[in-house]
Amino acid sequence: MAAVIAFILFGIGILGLVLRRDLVIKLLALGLVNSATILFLVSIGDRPGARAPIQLPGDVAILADPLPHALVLSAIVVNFAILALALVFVMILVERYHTTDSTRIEQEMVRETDEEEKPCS
Amino acid sequence: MQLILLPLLRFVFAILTITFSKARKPLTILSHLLDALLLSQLVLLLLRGTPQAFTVGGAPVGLGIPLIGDQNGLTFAVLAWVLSVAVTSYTWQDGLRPYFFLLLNLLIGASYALSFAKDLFTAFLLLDLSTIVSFLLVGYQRRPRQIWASLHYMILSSLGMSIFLLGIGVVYAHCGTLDLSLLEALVRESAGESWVHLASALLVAGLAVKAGVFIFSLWLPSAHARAMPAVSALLSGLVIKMGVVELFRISVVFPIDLPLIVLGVITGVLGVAYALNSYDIKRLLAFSTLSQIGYILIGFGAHTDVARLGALSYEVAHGLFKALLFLTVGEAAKCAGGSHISVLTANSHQIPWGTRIAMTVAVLGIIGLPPLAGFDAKAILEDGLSSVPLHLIVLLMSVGTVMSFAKLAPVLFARSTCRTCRSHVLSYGWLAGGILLFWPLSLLLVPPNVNLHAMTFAHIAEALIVMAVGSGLYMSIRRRRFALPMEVFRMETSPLIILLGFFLVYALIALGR
Amino acid sequence: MRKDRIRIIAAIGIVLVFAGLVSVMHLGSAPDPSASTRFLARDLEETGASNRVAGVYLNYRLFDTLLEVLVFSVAVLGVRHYLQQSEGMELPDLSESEVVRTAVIFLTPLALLLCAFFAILGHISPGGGFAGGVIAASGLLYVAIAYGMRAMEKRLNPARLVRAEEAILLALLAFVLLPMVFGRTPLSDLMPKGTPGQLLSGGSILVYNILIALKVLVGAWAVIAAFAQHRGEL
Amino acid sequence: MVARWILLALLPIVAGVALLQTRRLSAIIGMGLFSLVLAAVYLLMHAPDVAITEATIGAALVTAIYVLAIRRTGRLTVVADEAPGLIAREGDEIVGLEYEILDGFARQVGLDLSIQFVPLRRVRWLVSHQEADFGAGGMIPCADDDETLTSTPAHLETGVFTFPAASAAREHSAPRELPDYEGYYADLLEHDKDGTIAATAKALDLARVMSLGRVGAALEGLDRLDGTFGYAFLVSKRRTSLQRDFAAYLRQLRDSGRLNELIQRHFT
Repeated sequence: MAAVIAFILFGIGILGLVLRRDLVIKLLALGLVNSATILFLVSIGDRPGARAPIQLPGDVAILADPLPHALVLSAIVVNFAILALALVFVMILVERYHTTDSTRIEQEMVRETDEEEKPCS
Repeated sequence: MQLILLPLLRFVFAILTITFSKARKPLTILSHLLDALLLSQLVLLLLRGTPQAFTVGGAPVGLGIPLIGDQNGLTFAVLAWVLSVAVTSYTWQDGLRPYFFLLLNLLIGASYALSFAKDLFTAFLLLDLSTIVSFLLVGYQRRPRQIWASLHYMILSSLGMSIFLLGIGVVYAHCGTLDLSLLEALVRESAGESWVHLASALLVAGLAVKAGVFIFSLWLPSAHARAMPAVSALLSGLVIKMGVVELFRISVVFPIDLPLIVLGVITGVLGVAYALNSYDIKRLLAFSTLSQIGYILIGFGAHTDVARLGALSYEVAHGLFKALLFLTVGEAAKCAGGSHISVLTANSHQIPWGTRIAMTVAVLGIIGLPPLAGFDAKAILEDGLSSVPLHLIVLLMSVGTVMSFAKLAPVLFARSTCRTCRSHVLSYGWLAGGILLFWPLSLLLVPPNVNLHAMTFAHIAEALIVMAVGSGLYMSIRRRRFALPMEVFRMETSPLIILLGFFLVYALIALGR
Repeated sequence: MRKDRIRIIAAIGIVLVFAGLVSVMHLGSAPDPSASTRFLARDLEETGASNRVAGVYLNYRLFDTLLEVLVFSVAVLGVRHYLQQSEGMELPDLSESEVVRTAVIFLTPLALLLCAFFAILGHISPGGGFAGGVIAASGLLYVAIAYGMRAMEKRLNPARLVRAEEAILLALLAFVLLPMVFGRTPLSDLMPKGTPGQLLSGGSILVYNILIALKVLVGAWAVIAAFAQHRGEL
Repeated sequence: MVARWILLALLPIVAGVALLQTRRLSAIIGMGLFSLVLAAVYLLMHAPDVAITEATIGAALVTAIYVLAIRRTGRLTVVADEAPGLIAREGDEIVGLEYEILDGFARQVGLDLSIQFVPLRRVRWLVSHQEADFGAGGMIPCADDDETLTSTPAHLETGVFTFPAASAAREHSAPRELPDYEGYYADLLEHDKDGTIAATAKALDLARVMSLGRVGAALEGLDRLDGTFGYAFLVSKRRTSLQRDFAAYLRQLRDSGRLNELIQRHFT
C-alpha cells in the first residue's frame, strides 16, 4: 500500500510542477516527486514481520532488505544536489527579472533581444 | 583493472586540476595520454576476444557493480576520449577557469564509467552526475537564457531520472538484483508478466528524457542552442548518447524493440521538421541532433547484429560531425556577430577560411557524401534493416537532413582572408580527420565483410540521389516557413508530455508482446 | 480563463491515469518475496558490518557511494561558483541575544557529538557519515545564528575550507586507489573484517564513514554559508 | 501498524496542502513537515538509516537553504516614510493608497510584499543602493540628475507648499512634533528649477502638510508652488524590467478605473 501512496505523491508532485507558476514552489513539487520515488524504493525493502537490517552473528530474525536502503541513501543526496543547484539558478533569474513567475520570465525572455541579453551579475 | 582506472583517474585529475590550477595544462595532457594507453589496452584485449570484465572491489555476484569492456561500451569510451581531446584543444587558449576543466574531466570520467558499468543504479548515478555537470556547463557564461535553459533541463531530467528510479524499484522488487547480465535470464523467465511491461516502460521513459528522444527531451533544443560551442559539442556528442547507450543496454534485457523503433521514427521525422524550420544555425544543429538520434534508435531497435553495428558506427560518426559542426558554427557566429542564417550569410567574409573548410567537411559528413563518416555508418545501418517502410523513413530523414543543411551553402562558399586560431585548427583537424578517415578506421569496429558491403554501387548511388533530391527540394521551398507548435517546449507543458510519452511507450510494449 | 481550466483538467486527468496505471500494474503481479534474498543472504561474513545497509553502501556498492560524493561535491562547487559572483550584501553583525548563545553552548557540541557517533558507529548502528556530516554542519549553523556570519568567516576562512574539501576528496580517492599498491583492484577492501558488532569491524567502512563525514561537514557548511552570505543576513 | 497507516495517509494531505499555499514560506515549511512525517514513516518501515538521512537532509538542510534563499528571492522590498493616507501603520496593519497599489503589484508578479518604515532621508539611499526595490510614502519625482535613481509614473497629483520663511515656520509649528525632514527639504530645493526660493525656505508636500496639521502644528501662510507635482515611487535606475513591469501595471490600473476608485476611497 505504501507503494500506492508513493505513486499518489508522485502525481501530486507532477501537478504542482505543472500547475503552480511560482518557480520556488515548482522546485518544492520536484522535491516531492523525488521523495515519492524514494518512498517507493523503501517500501520494496520492507516485508511483513521484518526488523531493521542490523544483524549480529547468530541472529536469525527476518530483516528488511538493506540494498534498497543503500540505494536510497545515494538517491537522497543526489536529489539534494540537484535541488540546491536549481535553487541557485532560480535565485539568479529572480534577481534579474524580479519575479518568480515562470510564465512571466518566459515572456520577458522572448521580449529581450540577443543584444540586450547581458550576463547576470 | 583498466575499466575502473579510466573513470577513477579522470576523477583524480579533475580534482588535481582545481587544486594545482597552475599545472592544469600539463595535467590535462597527461590525463589524455594515460587514457589513450588504458583504452588501447582494452581495445587489444577485446580484439583478442577476451574482453575485460569484473565486479568492482570483488563484491559477490548480483550485489556488486559489474564492469565489462565489450564492443558497445568501448566504442562509446573511445568516442568520449576523441571528443575530450577535441574540446580540450579547442578551449586551450580561451583562458577558461580551472572550474571548466574540472567539469570537463568529471563529464569524461562519467562517460567512461557509463560505457562499462552494467548496473542499473550505477547508470542512474552516472546519468545524474552528467546532468549536474552539463547543467553547470550550460550556464557557464551566466546569460539569463542559458540559466533558464539549464533550469528547464535540470527539472525535466530530474523528473526523468525519478521515473527511471521507479523502474529500478520495480525491477529490484521482482529480481533482487540490478546486474543487467543476471537480469537477462530473470526477465526472460517471466516474459509477458505485467511487471516486465511496467518496468520497461518506466526505464525507457526515464532514459528517453536524457537520450534526446523527441517527445521526452523537450529541454534539449534550448539548452544546446544556448550553451557555448565547446559545451554544445559535448552535450550533443556525448551527454545525450549516455542515455542512448543505456537505452541500448536495456534493450538487450527488456522487450523494448518496438518502442525504440517508434520513438526513433518520431524523433527522426519531427527533429528534421523542426530543423527545417529553424533559421538560427545553433538551433538547427540542436534539432538535427534529435533527428540523428532517431537513426541510432532505429538501429538498436531493429535488433540485428548488422543494424547494431550500424547504430554504433553512427553513434561515433554523429559524435564526430556534430561536435565539429557546433565548434565551427560557434566560431563562425562569434566572427559574424550572430548565429542566425541571414547574419552568417551577410558577414560570411568574416569567417576564417580554416573554419569554413572544417564546416564544409562536417556538413558533407552529416549529409552522407561517400565515403565520409555519415555515409558509411548510414549504409551499414540500412543493411541491417529488413523492413521496407523503415528503409523509406530513413531515406526521408536523410533527405530532410540534406534540406536543412542546404541553408548553410551560402556560408560555406564565400571568400575570406581571416585565419583560424591555432588551437582551433588542431581541434578541427582532429575531428575532420576522423570524419574523412572514418571508413578505414571503422574496420576496427565493423568486420570487413559488413563494412565492404556498405561501399557498394547501390549505396553510393542512393546517397548521391538523396543529396540531389534534398538540395532540389530545398531550392523549391526555400525560405517558406511553416508553423510548428513551440508550446511543447514550455516548462508548463513538458512534464505532462513526458507522462504522455510514458503512456505511448507502455502501449507499444504491451502491443509488442 | 477557460483555457486554464482545460489545462488543469487535462493535467489532473493525465496524472490520475499515470498513478492508477502504475499502481495497478505494480500490484497486479505481486513481487516475489524470495527475490530480494536471491543474492543477498550471506553478506555478514563478507563485510563484517552488523549494519547491513552500511555493508552494501560502503562495501559492495562503494563505487556508487563514491559517485554520490562526487555529485555532492560538484553541487557544492556549483553553488559556490554561482553565488560568489553575484554580489552579496555586506555582512551585518546582528545583535546576539543571550538566550540564543546559551542554547548554542549546548546545541553545537551535541550536534558535533552526534556527528562523531554516526560516523564512528556507522557500521554497527544506523546513521553513517553522510547524516553525521550534515548534522555537524547544522551545529555550525547554530553558531552562525548566535554570533553572526562575520565571526564565523573569521574562524573558518572560505579559501581554507575549499582547500580542506579538495584535500579530503583526494584522500578519499587515494584510499580507494590504495589496494592497487598491494596488487588488488581499486575499491577492494584491504582491512580485516573483525567480529561483527565490535567497534573495529567491517573493514574499511569505518575509514570511509569518517572521511565522508568530514567531506560532507565541509561541503554542507559551504552550501549553507554561500546561501546565507548571498542573502547577507542570518 | 496503525501508526504507519495514519502517517502514510497523512503524507498526501500534508503534501497537497503545502503545495497549495500561496505564501512561499508556508509552502516551504509545509514541505519540511512533510519530510519529517516521511522520516517517521521510514522509521516505521524498518529503515532507520534512510529515516536519519531523510530527517537531516530532506527536513533540515533543504528547508534551511530554501528559507535562506527566499529571503531575497521572493520579496518585493519597499522602504517607506510614513505618510497618512498614502502608506501608514494603523494598529498592526498597514493601510493607504500606495500600500494597496504596491500590494496589487506584488501579487501580480508573485512576490511577497515586505514594507519597512524608515526615516525619510534613508529612503533614497536605500533604494539607490538597491537595498530595497521601491521607495514609497509620498515621494515626488526629482529632476533626473541622480545617477542611480529614477521614479515610476506618478499615481496621484499633489501640491507642494513652502513656508514663507524659515523663521516664520519655526514660530508657527511646534519643532518637537515635526519629524526629521531635513534630507527631504534639501532634495526639493535642489531640484526646484525656480531659483527664487530663499535658501532657508522649506517646502512640504500635501501629505506632510496634512500630517503636520493632524499633530496640531499651525500651518497658516503656506504658499502653494506653481506647476504640477505628483506622487510616485522611487526605483533604482538599474532595475529596468522592474520599472517596465510597474509602469504596465499602473497603466492597467488606471485604464480599468481601479486607480480612481482607490483614490476616491482613500481621499474623500
